Amino acid sequence: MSTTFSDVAPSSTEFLAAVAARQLVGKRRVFAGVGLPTLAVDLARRTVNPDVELVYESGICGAQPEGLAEGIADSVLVSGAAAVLSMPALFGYVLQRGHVDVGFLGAAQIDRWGSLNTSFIGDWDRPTVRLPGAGGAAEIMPNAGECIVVLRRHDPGALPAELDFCTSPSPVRAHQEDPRMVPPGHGVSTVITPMTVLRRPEKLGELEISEVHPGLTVDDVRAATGWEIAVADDVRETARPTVEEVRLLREEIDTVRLYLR
Amino acid sequence: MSTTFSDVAPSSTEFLAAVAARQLVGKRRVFAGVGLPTLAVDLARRTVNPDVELVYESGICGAQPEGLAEGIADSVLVSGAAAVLSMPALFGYVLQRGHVDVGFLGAAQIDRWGSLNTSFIGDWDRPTVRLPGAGGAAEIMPNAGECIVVLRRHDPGALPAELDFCTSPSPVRAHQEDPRMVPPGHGVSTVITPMTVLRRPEKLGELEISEVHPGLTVDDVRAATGWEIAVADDVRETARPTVEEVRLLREEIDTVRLYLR
Amino acid sequence: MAAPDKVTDLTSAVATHVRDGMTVALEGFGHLIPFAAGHEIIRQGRRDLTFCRMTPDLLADQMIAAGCVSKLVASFFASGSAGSLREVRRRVESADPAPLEVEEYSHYGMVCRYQAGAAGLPFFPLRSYAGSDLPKLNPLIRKVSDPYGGPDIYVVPPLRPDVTILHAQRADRSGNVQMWGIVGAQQEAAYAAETVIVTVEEIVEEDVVRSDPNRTVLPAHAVTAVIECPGGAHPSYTQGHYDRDNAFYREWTPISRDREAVLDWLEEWVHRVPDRAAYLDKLGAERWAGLGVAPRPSQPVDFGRRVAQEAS
Amino acid sequence: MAAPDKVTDLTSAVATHVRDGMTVALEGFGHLIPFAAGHEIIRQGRRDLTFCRMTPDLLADQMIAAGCVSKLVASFFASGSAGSLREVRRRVESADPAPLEVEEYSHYGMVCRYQAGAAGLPFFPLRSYAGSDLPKLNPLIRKVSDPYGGPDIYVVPPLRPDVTILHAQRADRSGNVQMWGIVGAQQEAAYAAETVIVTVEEIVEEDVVRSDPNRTVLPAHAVTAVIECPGGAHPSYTQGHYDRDNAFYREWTPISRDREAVLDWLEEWVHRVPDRAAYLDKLGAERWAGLGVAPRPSQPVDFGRRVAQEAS
Repeated sequence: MSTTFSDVAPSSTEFLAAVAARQLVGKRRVFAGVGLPTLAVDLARRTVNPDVELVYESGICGAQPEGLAEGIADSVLVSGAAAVLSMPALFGYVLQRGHVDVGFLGAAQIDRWGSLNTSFIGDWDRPTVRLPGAGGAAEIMPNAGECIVVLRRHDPGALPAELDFCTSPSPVRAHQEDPRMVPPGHGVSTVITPMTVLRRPEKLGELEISEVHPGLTVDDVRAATGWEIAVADDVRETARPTVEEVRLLREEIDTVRLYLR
Repeated sequence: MSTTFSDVAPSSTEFLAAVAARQLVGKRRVFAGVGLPTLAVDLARRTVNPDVELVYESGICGAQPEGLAEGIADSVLVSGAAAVLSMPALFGYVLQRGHVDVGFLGAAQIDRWGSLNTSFIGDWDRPTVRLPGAGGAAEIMPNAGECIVVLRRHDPGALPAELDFCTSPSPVRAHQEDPRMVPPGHGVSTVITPMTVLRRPEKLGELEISEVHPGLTVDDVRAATGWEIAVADDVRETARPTVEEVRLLREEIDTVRLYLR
Repeated sequence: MAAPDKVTDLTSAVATHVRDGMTVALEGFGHLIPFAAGHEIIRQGRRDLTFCRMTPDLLADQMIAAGCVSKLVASFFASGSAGSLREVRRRVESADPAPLEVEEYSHYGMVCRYQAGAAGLPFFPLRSYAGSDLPKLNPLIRKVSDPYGGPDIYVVPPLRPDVTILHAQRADRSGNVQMWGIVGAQQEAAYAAETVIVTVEEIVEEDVVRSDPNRTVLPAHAVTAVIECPGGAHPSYTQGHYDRDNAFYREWTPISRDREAVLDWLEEWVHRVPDRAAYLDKLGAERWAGLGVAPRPSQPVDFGRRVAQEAS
Repeated sequence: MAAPDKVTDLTSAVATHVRDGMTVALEGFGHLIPFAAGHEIIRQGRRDLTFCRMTPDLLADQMIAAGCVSKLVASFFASGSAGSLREVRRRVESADPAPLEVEEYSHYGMVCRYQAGAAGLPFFPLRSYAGSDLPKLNPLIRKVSDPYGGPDIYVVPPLRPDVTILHAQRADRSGNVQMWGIVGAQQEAAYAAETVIVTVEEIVEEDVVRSDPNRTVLPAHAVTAVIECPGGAHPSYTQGHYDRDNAFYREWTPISRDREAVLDWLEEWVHRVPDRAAYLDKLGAERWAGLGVAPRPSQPVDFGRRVAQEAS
């Protein structure tokens, strides 16, 4: 069939999910939270990677949900799963032992090294915003093979020169604390925002602009980023989702529009 | 009914098991190996302590065996048990957390402080006898509320002035290594041999002769012990097993004479 | 062998074992959240609790709003579809109506704290936190050196609640507790505690439990009190019994935004309700029926029974 | 989603994954001891293995006598009713016919080594060994200081076998392994290893496994190869399938006393027997029938199936 592209907005969940799904080519095991990552993994299974396996921090491995999961602890993920492990086993034996290839993370702030803030905006003692905190992200970042971050905003507040707080550190920050404590994982490899796809090729390197979404320029992205962001040698335009990808998301994956608004 | 006493020899399994069973008055949870301790606990349940619970290092709690168990991992202990835990949970959460009141241990050698050798007779590098080693005894000794040791021999070889090797240390030895590392458990409280019942009232004290089996004297016990053993103020003659206790052991508990030879 | 009967009612269990100023853990990772027990604590007006819960969600918002909690020990301060916890945020962001002390870890950090507590260890190591600001925020997250020559590693201290409260599918009268579906870190949270209270959907005969000893997550020796409390996890769920009340979670978001609305809700759904049975009545048969699940039984496994063998 | 098929035969699995000089763990605490796999290692003449097993018993005696093992990592050197292991003793006590290196721990020490290996930790702490001679005997048992001001605590290093081999009741073709009865430290021993081989009584359909996900001890991602090998644990047992062959254990004691008798036994029961099926034939239907157990099924539990809910 000839591929026809959809015109959904680059800021739409459909667009972000489709771009995220394409990052999963060749990956075996993904550690994902609820929401967009779930859509991306489900879409990847139906398109680029039928064998990709999802592991949830609730302990569920090899889920075969009969319905769309609302949350990582949804009973539909348990019924018919291949395994439900205790959290000591999931975090210790599966994640920390290195069985997870890709971790999907969100964040309120990300810096040039791919360190994440999910804890506080403003002062730690009396924050202007108390964010949800570390959750499992502080474990996923060092122990997953690589992490993909999806941001709903792209502005200097979300991509600042300095984080208000570092919840889940890049290997760069681990290296600064102690070169011998650099974790096994690469840290953030890819950041998907409403404007661009950033990549971090070097484990101890910086993020760089790799793809720019249709209708935007490298300068637009630069202007919206809180630091002098690097630019890859060969910046491409981000491939739009196909009509089929959008159809799958809307008509087969999230039929009740739980995450697609 | 009027209690009549049996004339089984003090060296017999029946005698030792009956004496051991009486030590379990008021104890809740016993960590026991196979053989004589199993007989003792089973007898205690039918006489002095119907509620005593047995925990096996194989992970079994609340066993209700339909037959006599041959080994701590016997399938009859599993079928109908209240719980089967993993060994990390059994050793970590049950034993090390302090849920075991009494541990039953055997040994090739015991010293005046109640330290045990189950590893080597002779030189460590080229032993004259390679014994079974630590097993779970090195965990039971520090973590059980107290330990009861049953010895099949009583001579200066089994009760020497110096152990050839200390596998499972008394709190006294832990205290010698570091006073702050003294474990929560009392260590050995009672030693039952073919000649005597020794007790160790003080956590950091020595064993002393508390009961002497019928037909023997304190001097007999002293002569058979490898150090100048202390004597309690009020040494009693060990009460013989009752005819009923012996009947229970032979006709209800070990009907196939697995441990009673 | 007659094991002691540990069955009691929730009012007595909370009155007997949960006292002001205690450290209390209510666990359940999105599943088997002990809401009924939490509401009983609110009803009995406990104060100054150090509340331990990996994922403080609606239950934390409610207990904090009710004034039971002076300190929170946790690793994620939000509630999936219900969004952020406004009561928690009001207190942390603007001490409104009062400040709330927070001791913060990551999920695995909390799991490791429970593991250390359960195993009687002075600390538990984990490969997180290198380069993170969390150890600066929480000085209880420390480092030890590796005696085998590797790099330093972070450790967390044991968490030893005075009381841990859990919900499960079933238990026998002596307190052998069985749960399935997501079991989280409940075994560790229970063994870490001095006292363990478990509400269950049903008290079953001993042979039900003993037909499947591997299903027992907490043996009787680890359990202090057992309460039959059907629906005790609502609005969260109990695998195989009833589903999560997702609508309820969504309804909480607007309530949580307004402290008065939260207090009104507590008055209506907790203080004016004597127990969980009354709460379910008030919820209504129709709504409850809407949370029902169709049967999906596990296939039995065989534990076998000894056939007399020659002891040759 | 089509998971890869990991079913193979024991000969290929051992030939592919077990090589001379490797560190190999065969675990199973009195239950589910992978005898068939051990015999296949003997048949293929592996040498210089570091053999890890908490309780080296008949299987260790046999593999050591066969010359497969140069080093033993263990915590208890005897076999319940079979008494002491004479082959092990000959080598340790008089280097007859060759010395055997032994690295010795306590049971929990071995469990903690597997836990550290499984969790990718540099060490694991335990409250044993204070005052013991074991740390003098084994310098890998070390101490760390408590950063919270408590006393020092002993630690053991991770055990990371090249290959861990287990036996279980059942698995599906993709390698989700389920076991019940005594599970020992098998989950840890498997996650600690690079490669995991599991022999099972039966390969079952995926939906059998998925009807009870809490029963899965090893998810497919932790398993390299699965082999259907009925009777693979004899003379030890498989809960619900067949009982321990106690007579066989007793018969071993006199054999073990005489090295020639051991070698003759290996020739007859291992080298001249192509596989486990042939071994069971040789054992005879009558003896095998004598190990049978009567059914004692677990009572099923309900995992529930979602009934469509309004996503209001």
